[in-house]
Formats: sequence, C-alpha cells, structure tokens
Amino acid sequence: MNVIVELEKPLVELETKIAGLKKLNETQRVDFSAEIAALEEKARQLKLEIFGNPTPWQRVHLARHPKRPLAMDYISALDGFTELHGDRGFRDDPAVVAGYAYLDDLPIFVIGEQKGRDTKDNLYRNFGMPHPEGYRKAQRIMRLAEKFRRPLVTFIDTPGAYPGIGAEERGQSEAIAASLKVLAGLRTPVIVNITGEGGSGGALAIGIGDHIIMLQHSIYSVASPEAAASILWRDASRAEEAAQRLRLTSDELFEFGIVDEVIPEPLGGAHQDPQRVIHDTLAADKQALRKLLRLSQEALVDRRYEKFRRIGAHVELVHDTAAR
Amino acid sequence: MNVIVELEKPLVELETKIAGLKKLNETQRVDFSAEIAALEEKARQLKLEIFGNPTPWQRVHLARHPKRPLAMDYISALDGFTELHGDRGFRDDPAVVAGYAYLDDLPIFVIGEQKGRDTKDNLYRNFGMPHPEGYRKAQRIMRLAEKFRRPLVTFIDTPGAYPGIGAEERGQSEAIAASLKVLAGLRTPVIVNITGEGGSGGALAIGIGDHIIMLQHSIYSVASPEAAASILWRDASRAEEAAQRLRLTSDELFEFGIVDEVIPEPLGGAHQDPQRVIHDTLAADKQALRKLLRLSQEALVDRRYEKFRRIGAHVELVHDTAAR
Amino acid sequence: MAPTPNWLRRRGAKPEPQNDALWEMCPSCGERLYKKDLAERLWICSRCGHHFRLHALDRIALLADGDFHELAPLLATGDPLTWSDRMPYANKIAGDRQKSGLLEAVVVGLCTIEGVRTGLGVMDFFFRGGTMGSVVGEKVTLLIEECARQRLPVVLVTASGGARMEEGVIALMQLAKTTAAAERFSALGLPLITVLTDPTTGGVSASFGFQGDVIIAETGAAIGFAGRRVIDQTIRQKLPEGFQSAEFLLEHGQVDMVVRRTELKGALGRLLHFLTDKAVPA
Amino acid sequence: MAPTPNWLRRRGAKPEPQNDALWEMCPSCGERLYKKDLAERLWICSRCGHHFRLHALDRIALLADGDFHELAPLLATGDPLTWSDRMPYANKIAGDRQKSGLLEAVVVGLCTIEGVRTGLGVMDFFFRGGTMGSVVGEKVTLLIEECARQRLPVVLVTASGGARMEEGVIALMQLAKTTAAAERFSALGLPLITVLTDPTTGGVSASFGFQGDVIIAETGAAIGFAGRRVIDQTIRQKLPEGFQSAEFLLEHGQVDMVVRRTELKGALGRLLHFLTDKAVPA
Ligand SMILES: [Zn+2]
Ligand SMILES: [Zn+2]
Repeated sequence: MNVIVELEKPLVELETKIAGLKKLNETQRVDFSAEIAALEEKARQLKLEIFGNPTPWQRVHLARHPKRPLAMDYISALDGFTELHGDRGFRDDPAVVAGYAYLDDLPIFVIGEQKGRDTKDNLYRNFGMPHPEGYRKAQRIMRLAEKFRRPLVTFIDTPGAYPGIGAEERGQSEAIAASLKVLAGLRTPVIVNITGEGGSGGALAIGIGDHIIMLQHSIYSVASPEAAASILWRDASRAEEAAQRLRLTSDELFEFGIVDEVIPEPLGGAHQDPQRVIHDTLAADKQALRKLLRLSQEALVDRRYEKFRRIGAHVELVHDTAAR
Repeated sequence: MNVIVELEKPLVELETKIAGLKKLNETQRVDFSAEIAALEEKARQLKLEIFGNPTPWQRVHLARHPKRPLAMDYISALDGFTELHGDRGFRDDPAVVAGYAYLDDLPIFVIGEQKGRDTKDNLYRNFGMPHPEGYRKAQRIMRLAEKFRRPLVTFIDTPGAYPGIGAEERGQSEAIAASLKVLAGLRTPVIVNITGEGGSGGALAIGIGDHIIMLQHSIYSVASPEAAASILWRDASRAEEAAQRLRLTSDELFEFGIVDEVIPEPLGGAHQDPQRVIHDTLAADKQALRKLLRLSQEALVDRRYEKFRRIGAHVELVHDTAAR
Repeated sequence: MAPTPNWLRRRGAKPEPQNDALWEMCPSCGERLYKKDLAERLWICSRCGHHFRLHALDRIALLADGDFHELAPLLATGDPLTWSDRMPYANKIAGDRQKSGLLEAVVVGLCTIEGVRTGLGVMDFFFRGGTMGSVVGEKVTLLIEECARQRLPVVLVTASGGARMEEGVIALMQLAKTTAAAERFSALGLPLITVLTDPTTGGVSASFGFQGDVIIAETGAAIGFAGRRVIDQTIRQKLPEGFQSAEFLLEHGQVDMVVRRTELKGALGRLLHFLTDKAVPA
Repeated sequence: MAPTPNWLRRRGAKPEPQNDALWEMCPSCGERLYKKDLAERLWICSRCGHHFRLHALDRIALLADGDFHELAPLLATGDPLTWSDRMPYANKIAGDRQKSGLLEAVVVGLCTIEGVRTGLGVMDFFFRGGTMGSVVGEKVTLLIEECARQRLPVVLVTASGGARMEEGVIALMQLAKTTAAAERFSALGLPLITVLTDPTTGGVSASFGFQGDVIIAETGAAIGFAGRRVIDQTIRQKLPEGFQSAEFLLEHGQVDMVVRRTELKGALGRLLHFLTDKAVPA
C-alpha cells in the first residue's frame, strides 16, 4: 500500500467534487463560483498540509507513486528516440531501456531503468529490477556513446538489481562492477537523472556521471529502506525507521555533495504535473551538457575522477585506539 | 569407426609379436635376433605401405585419431601452466582451456580447444566443440595477453563450434565474430598451432595470428568433410569425397600460403611419438615468437593485417559477363 | 573506384527471363500473388506481410537515394581449388551469373542514404546462396577500406548461407580478412551498421554480420550460426518456436532491432545521421 | 606512507581476549577443534577441510613475506549520518575496535609476496561484517593510487557483507570511488588481483571484488551480489545445490580459480611473477 496514494484520497474526493461543481456551473443557471473558490482554497490547504513537508517515508512513497513519470516518459519526450536492444550474449532485459535520441538538437545516447505502469507491465519490466544482461546492454550503449562521441544521459528508477537465482548465476556482481568501471572511465559526458527510486548498486551501475540531477522527491540510497531494515535489524517492517535514518532525500544528498542539482516537484509530487517535471529535468540535462561539452575528454574524465574521489567522511586519529 | 585405427590393426599385431620375441630373446637361451630383425623390417615396410602417403580421408582420421596428442598435452608440456576459467557471464566452457604458462623462460598466455580422451571425458569436453561462452572466455584471455604484453599461443583442435539450441540462443555467431575481431587487432604476438582438426569458424575463432603452424597430418577446413558433404550434396556419407576436394591437408594449405610452417609427424602419425611432436611444435612456437617479439606493436598488427589481407583468389574481368 | 553508369538504368538492361511465371506463391501464407504487384510492394506479401528474399539490385534501389557508384564491379573468382563435383565450379558460377545478372554474390559501392554519403554492400542469396568466397571477401574488404580512407560509414546488408564450400579454406579466410578490415575501420571511430536479412548464417553471421556497431534484423529473417538441418541432426530434439528468427534473436539480446522492409531506409537514414552528423555546438 | 613498525610484532601486542574459549566447533562437520592447532593449520578444519574466516592480520601474515608497511593506519570513520539505532554507530565502531584490534574493516599496505613488491589490502569480516564505508573506500583507493604511482600490482582480499548501512549513500559512493581508482590503475597496464573469501557480497563484490584482472575465490567461500536471505524472501523457491559457493561460481564462469588457503600464497606469487616480470629478451 502506497502511503501517498492513501493520503491523496480525500484530496482526490475534493477534486472530483470541484470538477462536478464546475460542470454544474457551466450548464446550470445558478452561480457556484463562490463555492468552487472556497473548495479550491480548501484543496490547496489540504495539499499543503499533506504534502508541504513530506517525511522521508512519504518521500519513499512519492518516489514509488504509481503515477510518477517513469524513465520512458522522459525518454519519449526527447526527439526521435530509437530503442537499441540486447546485451549480445543472453537476453534483452526489459528492465533497462536504451537507445539514441536528440535533446533539442543534441544527439545523445540514453539509458533508463524502466518500471511498469500496471501489474502486467511490471511483470514484463520486472518492477524495474535489472538482471546482469540489463547492465551488459547498458555497457554496450555506454561504449557506443564513447566511440561516437555522443553524451550519455541516464535515468535511474529501480528498487535495485534483481536478487534471483539466474541473476546470481549470470554474474550480477560482475555486471554491476563492470558497468561502474566503464562509466568511471568513459570519455564522453555523462548526465545522471535520479527520477524515482535510486536503489543500491543497481542504481549506481548507471549512476557514475559528471552531473547528478535528482528530483525533489526521488530517493537515492545504499539499499531500499526495506532491505536496509532487513540487513540492520532482520526486520523489513522497520523500513520507515530505516528511511528516516538513511538520509536518502534530495536535500540531504545535495548537502552531502553527492547530488549536484535538485529539480523541484509540484506540490504533491511529480505526478501532479508530469509535463512540467519532465520539461524541467530535460532542460537541466541540456544546460549541464552545454557546459560539459566544452571540456576535453581528458579534463572530463579527470573531473569525474575528482568528483567521486572526494566523497567520504573520515578522520585521521592521532593514535591507535584499537586494542591491538 | 576411425579408418586409421582399422589400418593399424595388423601393425599392432606385428608389434605385439616382436615385443613377445624380444622378451623371449632375453629370457631363453635360443637367439631370435634374426627373426626379430626380419619382423621389424616387415613392420617398417607395412608402416610405410599403410602410412607412407595417406589420402586426405586418412589424414582426416589421423587428425581425429583417439591417441593423437590433444591441446592439453601440449599445454601441460609448458612450464607452470595455470588454468584460468570462465567467461564472467554464463559458464566455464570445458571445450576451451585457457591460462598462462612459460615457454622455456618466456611468459605466455595459452588457449586451446580440448577434446576428451574417452567417452566420459568427451561428454565433459563436448567433443571439443565450444559454446559461445568458450569463445568469450578466450576473448578475456586474449585481452589479458594484450594488457600484460605477453604473447598468445593457441592450439586448434575442434570439429567446429557446437550446433545446438543454447549455443544459438547465446549468440554463437556473435561470439565467434567478436573473437575474430579481438584477435585481428590484438597488440601482442599470436602464434596459432593447428594440432588436430581445424573445423570452420570454430577453429578460426582462435586462429587469426602472426604465425600459423600446422602438424603434417592435421586438417584445416572451411567445414568438416561431413558438414561440407551435407551442405553441398545433402549427403554426409560423401564425406570422403568432400575431404578429397576441400584441400584440407597441410601441404596444400602451405602451398596456398595459409599455413606458414608444417611440423613433420612420425610415420603413422603424431600418436606414434607424441613426445617428439610436442617438442617440435613448442620449439617451432618459440622460434617464431623470438622473431615476432622484435617487432613493435604497430608493425606486428600491420603485418598481421597484410597477412590475411592478401588471402584470396580472384581475377578482374575485362568486361561484365553477367547477363544484366 | 570505377566510375559506373547509373545503377538503376543498368538494372533496366537486365533481360527478363523467358520462363518467369507471372505469379508467385507466398511461402508463409500460401497466397497467390501477382509478381508485378509484389515487386511494387517491395516483395512483401500483401496478405500476411511475409518478406520475400530480395535481389541485391532491388535492395540497392530500395536503400540508395538514386546514385550508386559500384566498386570493383568486375571481380570474379579465381577458382582456387579448381573445384568440380557434378559439374565444374566455374560452370556453376557461369549459371549463377546468367540467372542473377550479377558477377558475384555481393555488390558494393558508394551512395547516399537519406542524404548521408555511405558505403553500401549488399549480398544476394540468389547467387550461390549468398556464400562468401574470395570475391565476396575481397569486395567487402575493399568497400570497408575505401570508406576508411574517405571516412564514410558502412552499411552491409547480409544474405548468406555462409562460407563457400567450393573455395575451401580460402573461403574460411575471408572471415579473417573482412574482420581485419572491420576492426581497423572500427578503431577509426567510424560506424559499421549491418542489416541481417533472410537468411544469414555461418561464416557471414560469424564475421562482419555480427560485428556491426548497430545490428538490424529484417522482419522474419532466419539468422544463426549453424543451419537448422545441422542442429536437427546433431541434437535430435524439438527446436523452440521461432528459433533463429529475427524476433527470437531480439528477445535473446543478439540484435538491436527488427525492422520491416518498408521502414528500413528510414531507420538507416536516421541512424546514419545520428552517428555521423557533427554534434551541434553547445 | 606512514612508516609502520613490524607488523607481526605489532600483532603480538594484541591482547588475548579473556573469555576466549580454547575450543572451536567446525561449522561444517561439527568437529571440536583445539584453537591453537586450528590457528597453526591456518584455520582449516583438520577433519573436513572447512576454511574458517580469517582475521585480516592473520591473512597478511599468511601472504606477506614478512614485511608489511601499512598505509593510512589511523583513518577512522567520520560518522557522516551521525547514525544511531539501538546504540550510536560510534559506539558500535568502538566495540568492533575492541574486539578486532583493528581501527576499521580493511588493512592496506605495501609488502612483498613471494619476492614481488605488491600492494595488499585485506578486509576483515569481524569488523562490522567487513562492510565498506568511507574508511574502507578511502583506504582501498589510497592503496590503489599509491601502487599506481609506484607501478606496483595490487592484491585485494575481500570479506564483506557489502556497503555499510550506517553510512548510507556515502557508503554506496565508495563503490564509485574505488572503481574509479581501479579503472585508472588498470588503464596503466597494472594488474589487480582479487581474492574473494568467505563471505563476499553486495557492494564489495559489485565493485573491486569483480574488477580483478584475475579473480581467485578461496575454497568454500560464499560469494554473490544479493544475500541468500534476500533471495529467499524474493523468490521463495529452493536454491540450487552449492548456490553462491566458490565452486558454483567457477562452474558459472565467474571466477578464474578456486584455491585452498594452503595454496594461496604460492598461487598469488606465481601469478604476480608472471604478470610483472620483465619478459625474457628472446
Ligand atoms: Zn503471405
Ligand atoms: Zn570440519
């Protein structure tokens, strides 16, 4: 059960009511304008009350909202997207979409983690959880971007890499490790958009880039709150507590310097105005690319190295406090 | 049924008889020296008669002789061979062995196609027919050789790549095509030894190199005689005829300029004196490497390009004889 | 590069074979189709959408913007094995020339596709089953080398039963030769696009066929390394539905896309523009 | 690089915990083993050959020729999330230091292995389950960078439950940081060898663990991306025999070799010599 969908219910009711009154207003002789204005103010208040300051746990559910724009919604908004398929070795993984397109006039390669819109679609997309062949397809596209000197733009939205038998047999670890390595050294600009859930190594596998953009209510975490709770306390039901502690919100990650730019979302989340959010995200991508394209390949890769090199939080002790 | 094994039968009988007489000669007072000498001369004559000038079809069977030295026999004769496993993606293919070793003092990487010695072993080795993951393991080793500037030495002995469902599903074509591409551009010396059967693209996948060595009675062919007969005449039983026509013997291939060096085999085939054949082959490898190691990487790759670039047999017509 | 007369005009000179039937039966749905209509519809069955095999010259007419400057048009096999079985190899070749109006199983040249100057090589299954011998290997290599010199992309449309048995290991070596050319070409950062059409197997699929930066399969094409017959004989078990079809390969991650013949030129044009246009200054 | 006192002497200073039992039970065969014997036998069960998990310092003693110059010995976590659950993260760390005699879950430094000067990093599962946070990421990166400067090979011995939850996404970023270092190092043509020991999962297996030019798995080690528990909960079906064992991975093509602890130093030494010795002039 998505907590946001639950919270939205009175709001949805209210909005249905307003829509009904508006229709009446047009067709009847009685003037309902005042009532409509009052209800609209009430709705605004309710929205603010519910969504004005979402908790981390609410943000987790905003990031997972069934109506939230998915990777393909962003990609389809590009010009002339053509999908390229397959890892050339085992299987075309529908949880990862890849191809080429134009961002305005700029030719780019794109990779996205794609969830489904409904149950059937989600089964097909494996809930956005890639198998090794998904990451290997991504590596192929990364290499193409490098070879043809086209920037790479990625869209992260996954609970994480799929934990299953086949995935382990075919080397989930190796697939992610290799993706990380390809991205770290890729001699072309890489823009990363965290548009939904950024879960663990499965997200990072398409997440090493020169400019990291995160939607306001997206999450980015070392593990999904459920997995973290399970790992920490062997109790997945303490996910809300984990969400609170993990610092997985865009403002915290921006403060940490892990995220370079946060795209504000409409009150209530990206699904309240997908068009605007998609537009703003792609505009940010373009602006970032404009700057990055001025750099030489060497400068670009050096800059990326330094960017990740400095992430950490450690201190040098003056003496050894261990008991050895 | 191996036709050489059949032909060998009277010889084996004769040799058993000689061995028996020799034993008698040592233990009894009667002197059998003359009889032994006569029989040995007879055996020599018989060998010459049977094996002096083997037909192409007999050579096919010499190349497939159950006692013929296999890839691992050559590789084990190197110093300190350590096997490296796996394609890092699907499976470790036992039909391809790979690793590193020393040829005298020279550190080299090796790749070989490995048949089995008996039925059980052959099932394990898939009769020396690689799957895509075998070629992908080979590519990994080729890249290691390039990275660490160690020469690569390969041993070809396969009826061909495996024609099966899984092999097709996992991209047999792509795996071979990619192996060819890696070898063509590999910036380290590559020595190829055709020690048994060199069948089709499955052989060539580890067969693009700077110096191609072939054992006298090995075969190297665009397809196995059986496959060729099946393709040409839809009749695999005409394999002997195909063997005759395909020009798959070492002398013919040397004449064509496809093979650079032929290692003579003892009368009756390599299995008559495996030690000597293995020694001669590795000695030839070493000598070839000694020359190649003097070349720069660029010169080496250019030379390899030219080597394969010129293979062909075409003429320029003075006018278009097609009916168009 | 040989200056060649306008390709399409030349095609007009091809004599219509006398015994040509007016009707063709669709091997997929059995529909009887009027040949002239079929040709106008790019040899796609109007009933079931089955893609008939296409002659190289028809394919070139379909893809090139109008121009096509053939390279090495007069190259012919040297018959390296002096092969002969039921008849000399030379006679088979002569027969195929007569039937196909081609000198060999591939036509290569330079053209523009949707405005992009491109090297184009097209194989013809009706000439020796599109098999690759010395001439096919040489012409493909020459095309790639010429495009490397001129820094042009290469599009190779395959249709092949594999290496040509009648040229033995010389044919096998054409895999190595074309690969070496493709490898050098690729190292220059130039794009190789392959279009796998029905059928593409053996030595051609296992060399340049699967060496494309982007690999397009034509709808319904049979694509694989080993032929179905060989696999049947080896494993003697039921093959999965759609085995070795373009769509099967897509699912198994082997090709980038499956494209209908009617969409092919557009798809290639967009891809060529994308890969070769100078990036817009930011 | 900090000049460090002789490592083995330092180890001697580690106080034997008071409550240490004299006996240990083999988790594989149940045999009761005398701890002193067990330590002498490199923590391998004398009955069934089970490889017990090894402390980082014991592993270093096993692999290094005698010298070991530790790098960044005094690096400690900055507790970036100021994490606290049942107790503050800082307290957990303090406890682990007490128990393990280590400041963090990895020890890195320079040494010789069978005569080859090498960078060596060894993780310790007994410190926070060998999880990777800021300090592990930083120390591994420093080691790789130092070896890049000195053109030395790197050996990384992993034992890890993955990224450290208590450092959140900062821990996740250590995958990126160590990978970037490994990538640069690799581009210099230098060898990275990884030794995966029991257990190696999550963020460590999905970064430098599987980035080795050669990957060695220790006999019996559990290796994978997702933990068994997570997989069990997700798919709720029986796992194959030996799932995620070193031997299972070998069969599935994921590792180069499975090596017993007694053979490990020899195997590493041969490999290091092979990869780094100047080729004999021919
Ligand atoms: Zn039809
Ligand atoms: Zn035991």
